[in-house]
Amino acid sequence: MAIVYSSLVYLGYILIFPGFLFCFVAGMLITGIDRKIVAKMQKRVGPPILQPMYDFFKLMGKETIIPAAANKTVFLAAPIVGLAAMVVIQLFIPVISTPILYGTADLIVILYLLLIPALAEIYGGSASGSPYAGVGLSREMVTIIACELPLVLIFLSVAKTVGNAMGTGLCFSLSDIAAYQAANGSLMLKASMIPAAIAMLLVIPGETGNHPFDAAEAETEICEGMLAEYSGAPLGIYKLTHAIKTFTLTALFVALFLGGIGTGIVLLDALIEFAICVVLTIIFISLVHAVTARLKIEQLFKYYWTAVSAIALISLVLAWFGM
Amino acid sequence: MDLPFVREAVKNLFSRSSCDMYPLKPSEAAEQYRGRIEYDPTKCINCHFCERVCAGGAISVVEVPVEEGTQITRTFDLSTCTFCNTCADFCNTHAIKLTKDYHMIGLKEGDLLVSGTFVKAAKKKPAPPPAEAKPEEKAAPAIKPRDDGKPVQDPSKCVYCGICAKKCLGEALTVDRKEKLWKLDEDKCVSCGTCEEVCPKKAIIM
Amino acid sequence: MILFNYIASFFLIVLGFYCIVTKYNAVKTVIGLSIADYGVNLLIISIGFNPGGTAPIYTWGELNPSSFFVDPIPQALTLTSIVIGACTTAMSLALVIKLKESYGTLDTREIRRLNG
Amino acid sequence: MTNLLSYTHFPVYSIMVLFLGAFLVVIAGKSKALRHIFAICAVTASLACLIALIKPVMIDGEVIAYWMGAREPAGGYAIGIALEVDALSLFFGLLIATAVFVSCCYSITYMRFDENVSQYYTLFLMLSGGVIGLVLSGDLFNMFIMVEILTFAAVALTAFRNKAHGALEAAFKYLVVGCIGSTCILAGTIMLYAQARTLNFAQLSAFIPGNFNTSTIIAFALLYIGFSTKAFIVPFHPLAADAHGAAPASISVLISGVLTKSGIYGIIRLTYFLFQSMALGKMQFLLVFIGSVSMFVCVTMALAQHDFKRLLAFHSISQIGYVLTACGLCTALGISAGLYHAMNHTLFKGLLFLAAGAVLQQTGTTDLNKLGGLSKRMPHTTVLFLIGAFSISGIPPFNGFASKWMVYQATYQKAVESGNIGFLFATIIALITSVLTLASFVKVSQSVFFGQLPEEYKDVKEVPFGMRFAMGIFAVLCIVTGLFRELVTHYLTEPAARAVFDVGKYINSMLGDGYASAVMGANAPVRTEVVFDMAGTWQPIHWLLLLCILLLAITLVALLGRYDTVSENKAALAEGKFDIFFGGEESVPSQVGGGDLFWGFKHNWRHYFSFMHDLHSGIVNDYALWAIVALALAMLYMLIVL
Amino acid sequence: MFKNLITESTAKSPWLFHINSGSCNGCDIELVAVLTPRYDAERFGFKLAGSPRHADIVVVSGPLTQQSLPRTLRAISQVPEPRCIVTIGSCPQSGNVFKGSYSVMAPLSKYVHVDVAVAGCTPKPEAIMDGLVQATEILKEKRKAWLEAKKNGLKDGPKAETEQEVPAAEDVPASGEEVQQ
Repeated sequence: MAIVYSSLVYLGYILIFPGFLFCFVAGMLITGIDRKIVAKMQKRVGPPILQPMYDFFKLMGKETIIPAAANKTVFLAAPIVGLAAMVVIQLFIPVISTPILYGTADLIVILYLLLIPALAEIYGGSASGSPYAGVGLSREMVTIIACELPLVLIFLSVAKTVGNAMGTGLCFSLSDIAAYQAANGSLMLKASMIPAAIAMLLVIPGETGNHPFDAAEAETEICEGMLAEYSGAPLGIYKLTHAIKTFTLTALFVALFLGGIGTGIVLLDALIEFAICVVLTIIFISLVHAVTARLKIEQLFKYYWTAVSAIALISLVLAWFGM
Repeated sequence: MDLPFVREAVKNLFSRSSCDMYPLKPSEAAEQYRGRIEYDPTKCINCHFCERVCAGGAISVVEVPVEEGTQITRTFDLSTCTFCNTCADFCNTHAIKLTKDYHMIGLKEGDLLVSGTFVKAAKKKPAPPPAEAKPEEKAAPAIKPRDDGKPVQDPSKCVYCGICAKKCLGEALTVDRKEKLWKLDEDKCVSCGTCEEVCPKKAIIM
Repeated sequence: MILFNYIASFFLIVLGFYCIVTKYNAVKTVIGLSIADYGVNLLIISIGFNPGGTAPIYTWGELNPSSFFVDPIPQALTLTSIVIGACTTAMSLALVIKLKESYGTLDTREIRRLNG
Repeated sequence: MTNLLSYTHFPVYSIMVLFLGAFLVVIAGKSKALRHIFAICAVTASLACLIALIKPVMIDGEVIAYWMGAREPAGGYAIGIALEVDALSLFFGLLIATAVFVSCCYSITYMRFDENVSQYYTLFLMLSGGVIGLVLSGDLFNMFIMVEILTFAAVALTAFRNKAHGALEAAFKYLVVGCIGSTCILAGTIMLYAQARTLNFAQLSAFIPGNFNTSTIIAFALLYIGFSTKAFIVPFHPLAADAHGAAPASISVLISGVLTKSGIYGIIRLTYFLFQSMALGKMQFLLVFIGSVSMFVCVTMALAQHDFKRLLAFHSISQIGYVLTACGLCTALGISAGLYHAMNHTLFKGLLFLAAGAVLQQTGTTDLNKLGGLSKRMPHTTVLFLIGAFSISGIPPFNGFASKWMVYQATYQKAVESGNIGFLFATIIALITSVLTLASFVKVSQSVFFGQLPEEYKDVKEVPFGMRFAMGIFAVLCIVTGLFRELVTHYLTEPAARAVFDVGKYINSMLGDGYASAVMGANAPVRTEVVFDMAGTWQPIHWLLLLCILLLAITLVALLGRYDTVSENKAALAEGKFDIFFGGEESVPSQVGGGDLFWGFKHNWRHYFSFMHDLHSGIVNDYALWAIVALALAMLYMLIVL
Repeated sequence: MFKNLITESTAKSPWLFHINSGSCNGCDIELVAVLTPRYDAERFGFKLAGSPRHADIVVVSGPLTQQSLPRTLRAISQVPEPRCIVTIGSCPQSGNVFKGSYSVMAPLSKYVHVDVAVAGCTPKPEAIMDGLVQATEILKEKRKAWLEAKKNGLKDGPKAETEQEVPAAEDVPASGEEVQQ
């Protein structure tokens, strides 16, 4: 009996709470708020908050055209794998300070899991065989490389700081980080962590491919880049993955740097976390979206590998010398 | 990466949007906006000028002989019209007017056609104009306008400058300054009234 | 006397490497290789030398504690090393012939289709 | 010696079977079937012998010492030539035997178009016999002989298709620098013999740590350079790139999967056993530095390549960089991670080279700019290639990730323990290299398998089943070793790591108990316990379970939109409904691939790329110069350090 | 359960794909003006899509010159099924002042069934917005018609109007070869 119960709870975790349903709603709301705020900043009225939901369900009803030159199986399977991996990442991230799936993955696994949704889009685009997709995926790959260095430095510095405090000198597992923060205050307050937090906030728009860094999906230049040949349900799933990614990355930031403010009750924590994520998106994604122009791909790369990496490196060096 | 518009963006965030909510609050077009064509068939004298001047060829006329004259239906095809207002300028009887209504959405075939029909009374063959009205007949006390609306010249005022001939679109007038000759060709004349208007000496009466 | 052997073998090895590096003709590279190989062979032989020892050939009867031989193992190693040197030279000369056939030249500066 | 079937004889059987097979293949002469049977039987027999050895050596931890010709050591002095099989050499032996077995199955169908294939099989079996001999031998000069065998066989096999583009040139360069390496090994062996008057590994490792003097240190430098030529580490990596570019695919599997491992094995034996000097910080720094440099240089070179197999060659050297960095850490976790990555490397690199061979055979070219869209004509090869590509770039469920994850842990833990920031840079370089590997394999999959199919490859057919079966074996192994990380580490890599840290047992089992403590006295190698706790947690099985459940859920969501509204009614084809959107134009075939990908990255690093391009000039003399300069530097470094 | 939700949201998130077949850019500026803060079509979910595969409403402007006609038709055919075609300005409906020129193949309705025609030589942004809102209604009708047809058996729903009523467009010049005058 216990097995059945625990597997039901396990299934509940996956499909309902921090899993698919919660991500769907949270992701859609955050993207809706993001679009509304960007519109407001341009003195426009902007779409209703539930606009991403309408977009998603409209796309569900549309016809899915598969180009003759496309490789059908990869073309249709890629979005599903991308979305599944995205939700899996969301499961591994502790809700502020209570880890949901204990002991399955750690920081490095998260770093590599973040690649899968981007890879799903890349292989979807390349399977469609369109030259726009080719250019799009080349830019997407360069964006991934660009965002990798700062993320690596941030994760290493977080691991080192928590490791120092925990005595083992190194701690990658997310649940220990969450436990540490629950015990003695969120990491954001430590001196060595502030540059890492700033770097992480600068990386989020790049990682999710939002406006100033969306050379990969530039609808004006290369007709939506990798998604040029997608229509109907697969396109809807890609848009959903993009929405959930915004939520997941901000949730990751909250889990890594603001762990201390958890109250212990999981549902309440989830609301607090969602609120913080909305605030972070407004400041670091919408404001940046409304204010900047799209960067060329090599400017994006140079920006990430020099400016943001330098900030992250400061925190790594500080963490290294035991601050 | 300097972010020049941050202050402005944040200010906008908390100020009212500059959108004037079109479908909820109707918005009027500007004063002399050239929108949907309004055609008043009663005023129309079927002078065909509007067709000739229309750049886009948007105006088409169907003339059906009916017992008391010809039934003329003139249709303005808004989907070809460039709304340049030339036809309204040329229409002397001001039958065509471009209104301020900009709402011109065509869903079915006929939505964008504005048409009007009127019956033009058949022309009774008037007695031939007194042919003897020679140029040298001077002392006619008051030149009375002819009944069929064609122009009549008042030799006393006329200086034979030839402007009326130049302006006449139908080339119905021939004027010779030396022999002081002013001749009207009845069937070419459509009695549009341009010569009367343009004559500097007001020597033409209709 | 032994010291001279070591200096000679060192000198041979360095000469071989010098020839490989500086000469741009494929055949000369092969010659350089074999010179370096001969240097090492000389080194192996001169290591096994015990002053005053005789050649390590004996019949079962003569073997008595007082007989004093030169160390036999390096000699065996030298044999194999010479055989290997010969094979290397044979193989590389075969390759050089084929290279001349297909590239038309022996100048190693021309033989560089695979680069970058 | 009475019972010929007891497992103590298996090491010799596994080597001799292969050489016997090489001989029989020549006798088989004309008949193809006989030749294939001999080859397959020899390879399977050798693999079987090694698998049979797992029980005694790996699980029970016994070290088999096998004296050729039953010449037991007399009076503590080794006379005969010995084969020594401990967990480390068996680990490498198993690895090599599997790679050889799969490559042999592959080459049966792969070489069906070539003529004089019997010479191919002789060389093939000689090469595999040589490598297994090298790994199992306990005698230094015996190792040198085996190194010579496999160098000759590899050079001959590289030039096997001498009309291929650059095959002869690659073989010549490989031979020249290979012989420089062999000469160094020979000189090193002899200088050790001059000091210790013995060639036996155990006796040497008992003798040398006691008395370091200039000649043993120079011998160490010579042997180190000799083995790194065989492992194609940084100063010698253009050899591998040229050799793979021209060699047939089944031979590239051997060169990249097997020869590099033999080089790594040599270096591990040299540094951990013969000279036991890895405890010194400076020595660890040398190996980790060389490893990181080769990691980064080769991955950036791979990004700039236009040829499929040359790109794979550069990747195999960058993965060897990973292995060397991990093994150079001298921590239990490091060695275990390094060996695990070496095994994974053989598996996924073999798979990728076989896929490249399949593409080469069907389309006749491996130029990334000309190929495209092959996934529609060769679906199985594409799936197998993708498994290989995902595992090399370290995508979670596959085996590349499991070992890279351990490598990062090892390097970062070492950095924390030793407080030396150098190892931290190794971790950062390792992580960045992993992303660049992913980038170059996205480039390959876009320019070869996806994108648009050019005209001339319209009627390309799928590869015959034999080749796909071989690739399938590698693919299955890639997935299995990725998923069951604990099993692999428990049964394979940890015993090997224990063997590396237990030199005393290695010596005693060869020359009788108590020998090591008797001879070395003070600095007898103490047996360090192999226990390491992971700083992070990673259970692939849970992860996979999660992914599958979510895949089901999301397919339900997708069906909500009824994917069946997929309208593929080809009738509307005339209108261009199913053509690619070209801004309205007729869809002209235009493949985006090969050179014009990742402009952003290459533009920012253009000075670096042009410098590296000129550095690899392709002239034999330059490569030889690098080899000799590396030798001189190594000698200088060793003299200062040791 | 989702069926009417999908039908509702079809009208609520129409994505536009703009094709300029030789227009004087007057209508193009007006179309973009619709998206500016003053008129803000995004309130109704309008968004310019980059590729025809993403579009619901195809907005055509310009008199369909001879070079751009085949390309426009191909782009329109690449739009997935419940789609609407809206023409802006009088050029696509009749060729405006350029009628009769050798290179103008004007009324788009000769080749494709036009759902909404917004008249005006540069129609006012409000007019365009009305037209587009009208188009979203038609989208919903098309989706409903498509569901009915699907319910009573037609495999792929009703043959889209575009194929039914279009007279055999025999004088569509195959792309590339010149139109004999």
